[in-house]
Amino acid sequence: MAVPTTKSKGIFTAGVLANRPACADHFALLLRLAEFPPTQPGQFVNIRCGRVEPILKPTEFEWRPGSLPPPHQPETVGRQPLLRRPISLAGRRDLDDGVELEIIHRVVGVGTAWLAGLKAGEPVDILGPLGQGFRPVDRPLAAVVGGGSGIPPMLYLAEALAAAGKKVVAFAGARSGASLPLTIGAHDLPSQAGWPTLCTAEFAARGAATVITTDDGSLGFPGLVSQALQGWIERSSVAQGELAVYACGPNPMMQAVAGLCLPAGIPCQLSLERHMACGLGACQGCVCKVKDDSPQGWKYKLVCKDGPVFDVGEICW
Amino acid sequence: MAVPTTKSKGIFTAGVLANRPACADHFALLLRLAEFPPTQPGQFVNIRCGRVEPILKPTEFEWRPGSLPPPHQPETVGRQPLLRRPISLAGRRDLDDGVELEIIHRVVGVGTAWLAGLKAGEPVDILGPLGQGFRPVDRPLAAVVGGGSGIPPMLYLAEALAAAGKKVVAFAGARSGASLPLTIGAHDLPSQAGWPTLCTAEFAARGAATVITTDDGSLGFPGLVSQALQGWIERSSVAQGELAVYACGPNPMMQAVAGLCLPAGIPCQLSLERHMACGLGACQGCVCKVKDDSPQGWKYKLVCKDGPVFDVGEICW
Amino acid sequence: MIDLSVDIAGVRLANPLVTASGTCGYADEYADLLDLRQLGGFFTKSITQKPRQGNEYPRIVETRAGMLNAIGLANIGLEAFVRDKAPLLRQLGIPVFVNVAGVQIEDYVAVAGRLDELDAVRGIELNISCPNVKEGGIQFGTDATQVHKIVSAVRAVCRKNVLVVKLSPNVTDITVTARAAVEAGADALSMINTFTAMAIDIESRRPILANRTGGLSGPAIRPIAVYMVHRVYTQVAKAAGVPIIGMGGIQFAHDAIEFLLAGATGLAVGTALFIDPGGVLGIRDGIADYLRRHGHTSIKEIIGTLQT
Amino acid sequence: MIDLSVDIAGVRLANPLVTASGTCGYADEYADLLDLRQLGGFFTKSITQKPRQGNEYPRIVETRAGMLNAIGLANIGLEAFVRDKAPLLRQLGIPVFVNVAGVQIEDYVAVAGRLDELDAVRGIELNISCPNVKEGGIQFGTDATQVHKIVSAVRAVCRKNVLVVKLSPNVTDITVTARAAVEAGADALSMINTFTAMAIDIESRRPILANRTGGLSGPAIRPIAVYMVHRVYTQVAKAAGVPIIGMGGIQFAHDAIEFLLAGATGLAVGTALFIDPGGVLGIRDGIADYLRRHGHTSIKEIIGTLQT
Ligand SMILES: Cc1cc2nc3c(=O)[nH]c(=O)nc-3n(C[C@H](O)[C@H](O)[C@H](O)COP(=O)(O)OP(=O)(O)OC[C@H]3O[C@@H](n4cnc5c(N)ncnc54)[C@H](O)[C@@H]3O)c2cc1C
Ligand SMILES: Cc1cc2nc3c(=O)[nH]c(=O)nc-3n(C[C@H](O)[C@H](O)[C@H](O)COP(=O)(O)OP(=O)(O)OC[C@H]3O[C@@H](n4cnc5c(N)ncnc54)[C@H](O)[C@@H]3O)c2cc1C
Ligand SMILES: Cc1cc2nc3c(=O)[nH]c(=O)nc-3n(C[C@H](O)[C@H](O)[C@H](O)COP(=O)(O)O)c2cc1C
Ligand SMILES: Cc1cc2nc3c(=O)[nH]c(=O)nc-3n(C[C@H](O)[C@H](O)[C@H](O)COP(=O)(O)O)c2cc1C
Ligand code: FES
Ligand code: FES
Repeated sequence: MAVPTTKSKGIFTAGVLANRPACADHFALLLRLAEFPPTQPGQFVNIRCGRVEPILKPTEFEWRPGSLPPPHQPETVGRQPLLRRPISLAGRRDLDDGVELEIIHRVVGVGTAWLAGLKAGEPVDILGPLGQGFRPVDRPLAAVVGGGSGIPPMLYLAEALAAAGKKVVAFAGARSGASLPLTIGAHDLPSQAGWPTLCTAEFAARGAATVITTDDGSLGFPGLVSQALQGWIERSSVAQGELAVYACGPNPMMQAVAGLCLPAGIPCQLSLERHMACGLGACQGCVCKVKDDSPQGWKYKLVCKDGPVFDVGEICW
Repeated sequence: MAVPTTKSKGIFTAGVLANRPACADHFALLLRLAEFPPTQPGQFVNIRCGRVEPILKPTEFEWRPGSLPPPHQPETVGRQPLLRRPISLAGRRDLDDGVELEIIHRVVGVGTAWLAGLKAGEPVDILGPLGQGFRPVDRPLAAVVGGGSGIPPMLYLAEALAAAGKKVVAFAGARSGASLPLTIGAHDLPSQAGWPTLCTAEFAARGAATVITTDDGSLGFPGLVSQALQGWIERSSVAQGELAVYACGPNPMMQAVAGLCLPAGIPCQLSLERHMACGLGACQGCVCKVKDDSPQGWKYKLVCKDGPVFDVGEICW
Repeated sequence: MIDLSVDIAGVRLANPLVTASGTCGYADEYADLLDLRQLGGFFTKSITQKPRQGNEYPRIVETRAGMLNAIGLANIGLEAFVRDKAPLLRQLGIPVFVNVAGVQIEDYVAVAGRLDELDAVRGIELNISCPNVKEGGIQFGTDATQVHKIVSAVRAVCRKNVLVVKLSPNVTDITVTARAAVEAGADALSMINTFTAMAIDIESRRPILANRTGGLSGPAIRPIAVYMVHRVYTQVAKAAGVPIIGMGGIQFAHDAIEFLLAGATGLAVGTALFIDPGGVLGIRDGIADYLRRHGHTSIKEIIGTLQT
Repeated sequence: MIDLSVDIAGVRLANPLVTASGTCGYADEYADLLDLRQLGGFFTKSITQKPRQGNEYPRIVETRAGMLNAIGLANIGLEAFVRDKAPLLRQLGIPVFVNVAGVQIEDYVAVAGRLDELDAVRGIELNISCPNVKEGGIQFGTDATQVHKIVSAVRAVCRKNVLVVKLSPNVTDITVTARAAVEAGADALSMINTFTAMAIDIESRRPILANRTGGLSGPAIRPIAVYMVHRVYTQVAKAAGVPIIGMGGIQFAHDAIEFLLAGATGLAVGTALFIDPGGVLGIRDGIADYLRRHGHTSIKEIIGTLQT
């Protein structure tokens, strides 16, 4: 076990152990650190997507001062992008001499493109862990529901829930089979009817069967991940009193999941996304509305600090 | 021979063939292009020191629009630095199926640090060739004088002069032996007395003997390169009527060289440096004063377009 | 086919892209790198009545995502322009706008009047916003009364030429100067010129630029420029039917589209020309792609369509 | 030993580095990442008389080398501040300045008056330059008469507290508002607040920020901020003996030194805190290195020493 840090969060320079495409549009990045504070599934790190490099000292001239044009400003070092990028933890492994963190991200812009270009051995500056993760509920059965780049945190969560003795079923949805960041067909094949099978290496390794859904029907159940979840709840012998649902993905998916769980009284936690500047609760940039008994019926909470995981009952969509 | 381009300059994507440290603070970068317009020693290229990458298209969402926060601006792609960086050609080789260009640069800031990090196979966006190079003078003997990062263009010039049948002697000065971008001791050792020897692989390969000078005396002649030049002119049997001098380096060095050549009537061309924005003569950023018969006695010329090489008699220091 | 053409007060540009004054000289410098005939129009470097040698070196310095320039209106002067450059510009075959600067109103009037006689010139751009000269320039552009005065005076001598007035962003409320320009007869507005700014050499403890201050341009200023264009469009230009030529940090098609949506009819590219001269045609093509993707057939369908 | 301490109108800061209002909350958020006790002082997020929930989401967007924010002065309000935050801030052991905002002059006066009673507070920073609220904010900060009025009114209730007035850069001539603030009794000036700006989502054709416009901060604006600090220092503050707290894009020691040379006594770091919270101490150390390298023993030896 690595020496635990005493602080709950910090800035760390991680080394890249491996960086591989996880599918047509996701990359899986394995990072190695000497130490990292304790983490919970659902928490995230804020990554500086730019070279970790020392700021250049003012140039020493070869010849007497004034002989060259006056110096440019050495800090035209424009790291790209300027702000950090929040990415959920997809897994963590504590070793004798350090910590391994996994993140899986979809390449959508400058920051994630930079991450995708990282090579083994290169340094990455990460700030974290941040936010409030999932809070395991006292139910023996857990459905972890991920849509697109909402799938990665579900890997970490499935592992933790399984380790806590829960039975875990994973629901993973994507636009098409090619953009699903999971390894298919390890032990079994996805069910077109939406039944859990040991079809993904990642969830199987964490002891969870998986339902795959795709919008275009190219893999698994054709349709939305929330539809598959609903079908499974309705048609299986799941006792609703035994089930808890944890979800992360695009808003419409999470709204559908909420629409399922709320009326049925199924405990449900959802992980939200917002554009963030600080990730620390300082800038007030990442607000979401939560229910409140003020006259207006809602107040703002901060996704970076109070979330990203919220209880289904709190959220005002 | 590569198919010659019809334009005198253009923007080209070169591939990196090799990138090696040439000394403690210079890197030598060998670039490969399918074609490149004809060049002269003293000309330069303007390099975009940042990734050559397609601009990201607006993200296509996995789920229906509006489900994610509105897109960031995809072109937060802040290439670093913003403007191109001018670097002289240190050599050129025309092959059957393309062109090889060499540049040697001193790492002093963001742009050159980026160049130093290039790996074989990576693309580089270069604009050129730019400027007016050295104009060979009808004298049988040529002294090519380079200080620090002014040495590289002298390699290209020495080769061209030797090919034109001139006898070439190179003078290369640096702060110390460690920061001299040349390979020492190939055939001979540098003379502490300031005499030309076949001591550098690079100039020797171009048929030129070299005098090395260092400010700290750690290699060759202890002192300034202009002092060594003066000593050589005075003490050798050089007929001044046979000699032409070509120099590039820090201003004080070039002023000293000018101070030697002007009174002695030795033809002399100097390559100047200026901060540049366009490199094309459009922005008017890179002015230098040249003599003129207007009442004020000078006018501005553009280093990027009218230079960087100027005749010693023109320049107002 | 996507129709990219726009109309600047009666002058038809085949597409909205033009050069920002001062960044493309008098057109010859880019010949090998950019086919200028493919632009919508050409805006020259500022011309003054007499030649100006401009400020001392250094005149430019890079900053984060931007640059400062203090060229000081270096230019060949009216007569050399008329003699040497105008004939070449005429051959470009695209509308040419000559940027006019001066120290006193009379200078502007003299230059504008002479340019009105030239067939080669379709319009003038009144530079009342240069931050890099001691007199004239910006002082005209930050005070509405001055703006009205100078625009009226120049208006009187622009019989044939379209009169574009270039606004300074160094003001509390740019709609005030915009309105003054429009009321005094401006046919179009171009905006924005650069922000007065400074970079310091901390080793020598002197400003880097010989002129001490310079004008900030480039991607760094784009969000301010987009805001100002949108404000002037909605509060002044739209109602007056006066087109805006937007600029300030345009580097990619995305940037250009922001300006179009905000209300710009023309789009000038300055600093980005130095980095990728041909990129301006990429911007043009990117706009066409965008229009196609969104089912438009004409660029006019999106100008000023920002929903707020 | 290098003496980094500076004096802001009688309040001694152990070093010039302070937090820029609104970027460091009320101090608790950064606890694990930055030892705030090592800063020269702490500037809180704006406080208004009543709590404000602020603007709708999205509130921030990144631009080239900068960001826009339109938080809308979200804050817990005066009473919650006094009750919950002031005691904690007191324990910081460094001078605390509370940023005060409001809609009418009376709001400012009420908040400032109450804060004057608190031991935890050493000074207030008058935010008359917030571009992100419909009323109040920037409208006070761009008109010299208004500035004089509000500063005078607040001055009257600042008996114990130092009065810092935060200037808006969205003006034609910042020395005019600076002078008005000084004449009305400001003890110090802080500058600059953000530039009003806009970023557009070209797919939905709406402004990205829910508030439509936001304030541009970060490295992009630094050259303008340095220029404005230098102008106010040389034309107003130096003669009046009023210190300036400089800000706008400070990210590295180099930036900070530019501001010091330009005339800033204090240095606030905002946007860069988000990227590298601990970096502010690196800036402090970098300044000390610079002073050592140049043979100085006190930071005061370089403030305002730019040679022009
Ligand atoms: C708590 C949290 C956890 C996240 N976990 C993951 C994860 O595990 N895997 C993953 O692939 N992505 C995750 N994201 C989303 C990720 O942060 C964004 O995709 C990333 O910031 C985009 O950066 P960029 O520079 O590549 O794109 P940009 O160029 O900045 O923008 C491109 C696109 O990404 C969207 N985007 C940008 N920033 C955010 C943001 N902060 N939140 C949501 N969308 C954004 C924009 O709307 C735009 O459509 C998470 C976001 C949050 C808030
Ligand atoms: C025509 C020409 C040919 C050149 N050839 C070579 C060459 O062959 N090898 C080589 O090592 N260097 C050469 N230079 C200098 C080279 O352009 C600069 O070192 C380079 O631009 C620095 O960029 P940067 O981003 O690394 O440094 P920055 O971070 O921009 O600045 C760091 C230092 O470099 C100096 N510098 C920056 N730009 C220039 C510039 N345009 N001219 C002079 N100094 C500058 C600054 O004053 C400062 O001291 C040449 C310059 C010119 C004008
Ligand atoms: C080097 C340089 C020189 C300029 N010269 C002029 C000029 O002579 N007249 C003028 O009106 N604007 C001049 N400008 C301002 C530009 O035309 C334009 O308004 C400004 O740069 C913003 O656009 P950009 O960000 O695309 O560069 C100049 C800008 C630069 C960078
Ligand atoms: C997210 C954010 C919130 C801000 N909130 C406030 C505020 O409440 N009151 C205020 O006076 N300034 C506020 N500012 C402005 C900063 O204090 C500072 O003036 C500005 O950001 C420039 O500094 P910078 O470039 O270092 O960020 C805010 C800035 C940011 C980025
Ligand atoms: S991102 Fe700054 S408060 Fe949440
Ligand atoms: S660098 Fe633009 S004119 Fe020389």
